Amino acid sequence: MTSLSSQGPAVTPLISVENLSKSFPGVKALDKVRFDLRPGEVHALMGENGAGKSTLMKILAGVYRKDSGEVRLDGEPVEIESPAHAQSLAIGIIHQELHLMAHLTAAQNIFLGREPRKAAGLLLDEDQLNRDTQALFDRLHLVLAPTTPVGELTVARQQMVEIAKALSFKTRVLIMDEPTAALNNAEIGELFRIIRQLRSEGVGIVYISHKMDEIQRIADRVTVMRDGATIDTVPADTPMAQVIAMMVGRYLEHADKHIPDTSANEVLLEARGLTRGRAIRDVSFSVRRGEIVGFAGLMGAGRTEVARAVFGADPLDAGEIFVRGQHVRIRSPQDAVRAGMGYLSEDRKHFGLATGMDVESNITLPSLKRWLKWGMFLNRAAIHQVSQQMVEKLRIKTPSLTQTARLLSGGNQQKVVIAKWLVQDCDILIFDEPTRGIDVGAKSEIYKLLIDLAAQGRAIVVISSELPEVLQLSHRVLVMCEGRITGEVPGSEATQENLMALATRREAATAPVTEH
Amino acid sequence: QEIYIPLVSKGFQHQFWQAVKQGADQAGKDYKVRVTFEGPETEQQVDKQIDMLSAAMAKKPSAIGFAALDSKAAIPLLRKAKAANIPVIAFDSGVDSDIPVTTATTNNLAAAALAADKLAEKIGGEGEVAVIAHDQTSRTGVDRRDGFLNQIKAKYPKIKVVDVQYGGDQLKSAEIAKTLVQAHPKLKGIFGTNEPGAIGAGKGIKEAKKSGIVIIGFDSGKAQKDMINDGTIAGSITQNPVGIGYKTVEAAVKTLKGEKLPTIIDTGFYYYDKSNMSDPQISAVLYD
Amino acid sequence: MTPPAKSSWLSRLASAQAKQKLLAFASLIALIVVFSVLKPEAFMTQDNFIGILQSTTVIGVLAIASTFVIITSGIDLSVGVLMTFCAVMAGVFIVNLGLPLPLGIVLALAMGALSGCVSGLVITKLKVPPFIATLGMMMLLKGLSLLITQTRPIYFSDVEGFDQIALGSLIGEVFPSLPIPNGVLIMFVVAVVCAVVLNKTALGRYTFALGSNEEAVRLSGVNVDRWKVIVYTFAGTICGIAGLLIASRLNSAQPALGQGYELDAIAAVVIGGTSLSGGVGTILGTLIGAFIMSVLINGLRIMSVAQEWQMVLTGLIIILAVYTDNLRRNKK
Amino acid sequence: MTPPAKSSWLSRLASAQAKQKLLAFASLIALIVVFSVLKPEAFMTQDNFIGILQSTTVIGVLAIASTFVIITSGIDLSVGVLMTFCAVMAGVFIVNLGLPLPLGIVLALAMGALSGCVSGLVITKLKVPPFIATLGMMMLLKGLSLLITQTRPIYFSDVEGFDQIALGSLIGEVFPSLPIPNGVLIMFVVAVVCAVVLNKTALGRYTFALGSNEEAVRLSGVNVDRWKVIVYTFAGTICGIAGLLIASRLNSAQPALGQGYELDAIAAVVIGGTSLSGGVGTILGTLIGAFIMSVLINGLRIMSVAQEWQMVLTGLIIILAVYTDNLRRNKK
Ligand SMILES: Nc1ncnc2c1ncn2[C@@H]1O[C@H](COP(=O)(O)OP(=O)(O)OP(=O)(O)O)[C@@H](O)[C@H]1O
Ligand SMILES: Nc1ncnc2c1ncn2[C@@H]1O[C@H](COP(=O)(O)OP(=O)(O)OP(=O)(O)O)[C@@H](O)[C@H]1O
Ligand SMILES: O[C@@H]1[C@@H](O)[C@H](O)OC[C@H]1O
Ligand SMILES: [Mg+2]
Ligand SMILES: [Mg+2]
Repeated sequence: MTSLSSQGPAVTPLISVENLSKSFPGVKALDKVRFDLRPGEVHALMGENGAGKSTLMKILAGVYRKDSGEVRLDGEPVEIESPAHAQSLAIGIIHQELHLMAHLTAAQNIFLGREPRKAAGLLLDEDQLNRDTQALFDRLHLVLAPTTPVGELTVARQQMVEIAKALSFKTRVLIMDEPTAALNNAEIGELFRIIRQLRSEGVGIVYISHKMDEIQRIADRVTVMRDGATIDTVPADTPMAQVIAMMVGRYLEHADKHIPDTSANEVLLEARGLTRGRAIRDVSFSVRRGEIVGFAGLMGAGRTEVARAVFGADPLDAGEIFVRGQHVRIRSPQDAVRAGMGYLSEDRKHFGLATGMDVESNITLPSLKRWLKWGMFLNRAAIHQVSQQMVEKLRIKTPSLTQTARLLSGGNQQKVVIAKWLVQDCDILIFDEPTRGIDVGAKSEIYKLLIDLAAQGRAIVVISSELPEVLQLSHRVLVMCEGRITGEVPGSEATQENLMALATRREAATAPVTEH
Repeated sequence: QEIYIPLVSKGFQHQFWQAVKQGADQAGKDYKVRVTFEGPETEQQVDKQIDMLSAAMAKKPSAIGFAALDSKAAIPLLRKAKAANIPVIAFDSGVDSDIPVTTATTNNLAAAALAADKLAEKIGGEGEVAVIAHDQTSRTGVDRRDGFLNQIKAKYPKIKVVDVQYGGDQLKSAEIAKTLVQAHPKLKGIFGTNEPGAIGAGKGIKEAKKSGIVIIGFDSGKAQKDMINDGTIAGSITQNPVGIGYKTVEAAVKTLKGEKLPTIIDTGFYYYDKSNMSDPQISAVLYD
Repeated sequence: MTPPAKSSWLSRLASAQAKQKLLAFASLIALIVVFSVLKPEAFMTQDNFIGILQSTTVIGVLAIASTFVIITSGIDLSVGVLMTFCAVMAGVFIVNLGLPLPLGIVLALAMGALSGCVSGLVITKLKVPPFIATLGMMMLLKGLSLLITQTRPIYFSDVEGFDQIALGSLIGEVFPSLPIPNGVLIMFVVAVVCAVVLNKTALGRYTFALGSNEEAVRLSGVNVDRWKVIVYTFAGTICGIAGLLIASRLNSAQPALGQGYELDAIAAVVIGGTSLSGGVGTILGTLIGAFIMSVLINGLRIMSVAQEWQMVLTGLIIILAVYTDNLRRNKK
Repeated sequence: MTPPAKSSWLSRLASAQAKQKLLAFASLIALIVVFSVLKPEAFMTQDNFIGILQSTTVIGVLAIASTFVIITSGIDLSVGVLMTFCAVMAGVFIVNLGLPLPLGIVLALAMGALSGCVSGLVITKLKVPPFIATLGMMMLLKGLSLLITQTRPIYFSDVEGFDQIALGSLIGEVFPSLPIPNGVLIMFVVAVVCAVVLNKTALGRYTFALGSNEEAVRLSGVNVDRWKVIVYTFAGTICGIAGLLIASRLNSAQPALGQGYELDAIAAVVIGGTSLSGGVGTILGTLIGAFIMSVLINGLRIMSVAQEWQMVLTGLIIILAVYTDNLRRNKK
């Protein structure tokens, strides 16, 4: 393969790193990494979960300090000391995890630390702040009131606020760590339009994503990392299969989609007439044993709300839930788990992981009762054993079973959350964005896992904003728009086009369709 | 119309104050007047006491009984009372003002001096002693501490006060007593300036299994009387709290009737020990 | 996707937050009505109302100081003792050293600022959690107050006009029928100034931001430590004002007073709708909370309820007040 | 990347957590050494050591109770007063109602459990934050204790053997040269049992989980409310044990005592390395924290340091202890 890093044109990189190393307790996150970013390029950074991408970027953004090695800005060595320092060097970053102040408005979040003032600088000029923000949103084609508290926004819209915030700075280096993980296609298109514009203005952009198609659409060069080290830097038109091989150290096979006939199977989960305010409006659906039902829709369509309501995490105004044909009253997640359900939340940091606890405690949390002696004492050996099995089965990258979950990389955290429901061994599994932030290798493992789980006779609901994912997994696809189910498509007939059409079928356009 | 006399005291949780209340209630019954009794939770809360006084005045009382936590802080309110023709009877601790018609109180300086004399007598006029006082700032705490210290200084040059510590509750006083005997192996006596201080001293000495330490206490209460009976505490000074309460209400009633009263009603204090506890005169001023 | 809502003055008034405040106010009114009905002749008098206002001043001002700290999701257990320390220092400057009154006042407030600043530094630089940092400060300042005064009160009797700070009545001079003491006036002025600071200045903005997500603030390039120190310094200064108020009211600095007041202040703040987990709070709410507490206690005293029962009822009402506040919030 | 480390007994001993505990222990030893050097003849005696052990019992047991609550990221301000309430109830059952001693003890502990349970229910069902719920409970229980006793102590003088609970010495009977009081023994037994509960049982696991991420625990199908109530109930029961210890030691139930003890208990817990933000903590650490506090106070008293200075120093040491604890943690 051709290596670009040594032969590129003789422009001075905006930013370059040489022999950069960084260790955390028990983990060598970066090992003599090299990387460079030129003005006016989009440089994709790729690698498996835990490869060290975010760590590298956090060093450039002043969040972490490097252990050794050199960072150069315009060819001059720099020591980036703090986020404020990075900002002053015109380095901006969109972090992988959301870092927003929930109680503050979108405008207040975006301009924190740079508020326009009035009255000789004594008072804040809130009107000016909102005008500036509105202008920014207009530029980004983002329909959002600047005065909305961000705590009231969905994850996707919060992500948009983060992006808007990074773009509100005059930056020369812009780092985007999985900016599209929560976005839908339209928004991704909008983001790419902005990226291209910035690129033409000479901004250098580091782009991290696990979505292969995006890399091909937007990147100029690709640097691949594995296990904390740089593997190589290649042009973006390098065949993806080859890039993936560099990432995971082997070639991946693509599983063919096979849709089993489940029409005669027992209905495991059925929801009838679920309603809550305007978020969920008369939603009915059913899932059979062995079936994978995909939920597609645009951001805010109400899929997460349906999942949470079915699982008892939020109350319903109306509607009934049947499990194995039996009417069940589900008033809390506890009821749901007792009825044999498991729910993987789309927001692992807040709802999925006990971040301060270790890996094995997380994995055995829902099923803890099974690991007790005399109904009271923890059976350590059994807990170790089952956790170890899961770590191996899902290839969770962790120094030990007693590593604190917070210290794992994002993707590995997600695997831990999946593991806990696998251990619980439920019949009905609801996965909300199960591969959010997960690398290609792990993604295909998770797909295989879901298919296996279905084949073993479980009923599976997959909510995903990535249409290819929905298409690849679902035996049947339900599409939601504005809290209603707007259509149902058999897996064999589903295409990006017909799903998108249903996903945008707003109430005004047609009468509610319920064709299932 | 009913005669109403609220007593705003310095506290209500100690047995001492409960005894004052008992005396006041008794007088209320005898003179057919309505009496209420309240005080802040700790003897530091000067401002809360003033709020209580102010609420008491809002109830348009016929007279007020007042035991001041601070001798000056309440004066503006007392002026108001005077302007509204509400007579004020001070009790336990006086006010630096001529507004109160009279003050029913113990002379704490003198009482503590008596404690010093008794302690000196029991240890033979020489050696190391210590004080467990109830707190640093309350009038009675300060007077008793200083009354004791002054008397020792003035009359007993061979007695050395090695430490003054402040107890607060019984448990803390007991811990202090234990460390006192650790730190001062030659310690011969302890003066506990109020009920928790005295009982705590007794407890601490008992737990430390030290013999030969003379404790002089203050106030009364069942535990203290028991300790005097079993010899843990040599003897104590008691005031006449029931008398203080009674005299306060009585003075109020008399004032309302237009009678003249002396500026101080000295309710007295007494030294008591195993030998005289059952004397009628003494047992009348002791309480459980 | 919802269109950007234009927030008019009217819709803002009807907003959930405003409604909540109105309802908290309603609880206060309810309490007043109950006591007025039960004991009109004593409760409903002008004197008693002024007494209630007066008795709210110190806790009210302390609660305002605490509001800032609590919105950052911190806590300040030292406020009561810090108030005393400032009163003591006022005594040292004005009485012992004989400095002119205005200078003494400024210096006393500066001591409050300094102590707050020390708390802030301990929290940010030594990374000691606020609960412990301010618990330590509480003990330290209490000891210092007793040491400095040699455990004796300092009297301001000879300082011309000192007691007028809290007890005089500028309003009464203009409207003789409305003898509202200056202390009350000062509390309201402090409240207005603090409300402006909280809602219209950078300090206020960062106060909310810190309580909402400190890491996000840091990643925004804001100097988190500095602003936190400023918040505690500001709160310390406000405690200094409380110190002057209580010193003036008692015409003396009482060195042993103050401990325990922090709990009343925190209770007032939380009853007023400020969340202990940070990010949410208003000064108006805090004032209402402080009044709920003082009306309750005054009313129970006026009704001659036994003190033991007063404690039991206060405990219950604190829980209930916060509970109904939750109810409202969840209904929004 | 590193392979999953097999955690051997040895590597576990050398683990960061263990090191931290060893170091906290080192601070304790350092304190002891300092006082031993400064005042050997008084400090270094067996009597004084037993005195220190004895003086740690009540706060130690309360701190153990608080540890559970704090690990859930809650707080319990009522522990001191709850202790008193249980002592009072023991008096009611044993002295006033004349029930047999063992039954009286069980009932008193049950009252502790009940009160803890009420706090837990207020927190979970009424959604009142722990700080306020337990502040309310503190006032309520204080009032109740005074009401029930009519503000008079209840004496156990006539109850055969009651004072032996804390003051007798089973150990001393076997080894006459080691007259360690039963109260100390009880504290250590409570500590061992609680350490087992915290580390080896479902209750302990959920205690940590609640403090780590309550919402994630709820979405794991765990009945969060129930476990939280259980934690507060358990802590309440432990406070009941402290109540029996103090009642036995004073041979009486003192209804007005107890407030303020909660702060000492919380300080001990935090000095011992438990985090106020939840999810982290050990019983051994808490015990060490409690001993640091009591050795400090004992030492200062032995040295006849004026109490004002004791306050100042205690404040400083609390801050320093938590600071050095942070240092260690960050160095790991
Ligand atoms: N603060 C930390 N403490 C300890 N270990 C950490 C910390 N941050 C990251 N790590 C570890 O460093 C390694 C690199 O993590 P990093 O977040 O950089 O991965 P990544 O490439 O961004 O992965 P992902 O695609 O999953 O986001 C991982 O093994 C992770 O567990
Ligand atoms: N523009 C918006 N502003 C605020 N809240 C919104 C907005 N859009 C949607 N929501 C909220 O989100 C709810 C539905 O979001 P939900 O998370 O269930 O959608 P989803 O289909 O799962 O999409 P996502 O991909 O964002 O998870 C809506 O009912 C509404 O309460
Ligand atoms: O005067 C009172 C005293 O006699 C009692 O012992 O304790 C409280 C004191 O204020
Ligand atoms: Mg990452
Ligand atoms: Mg969703």
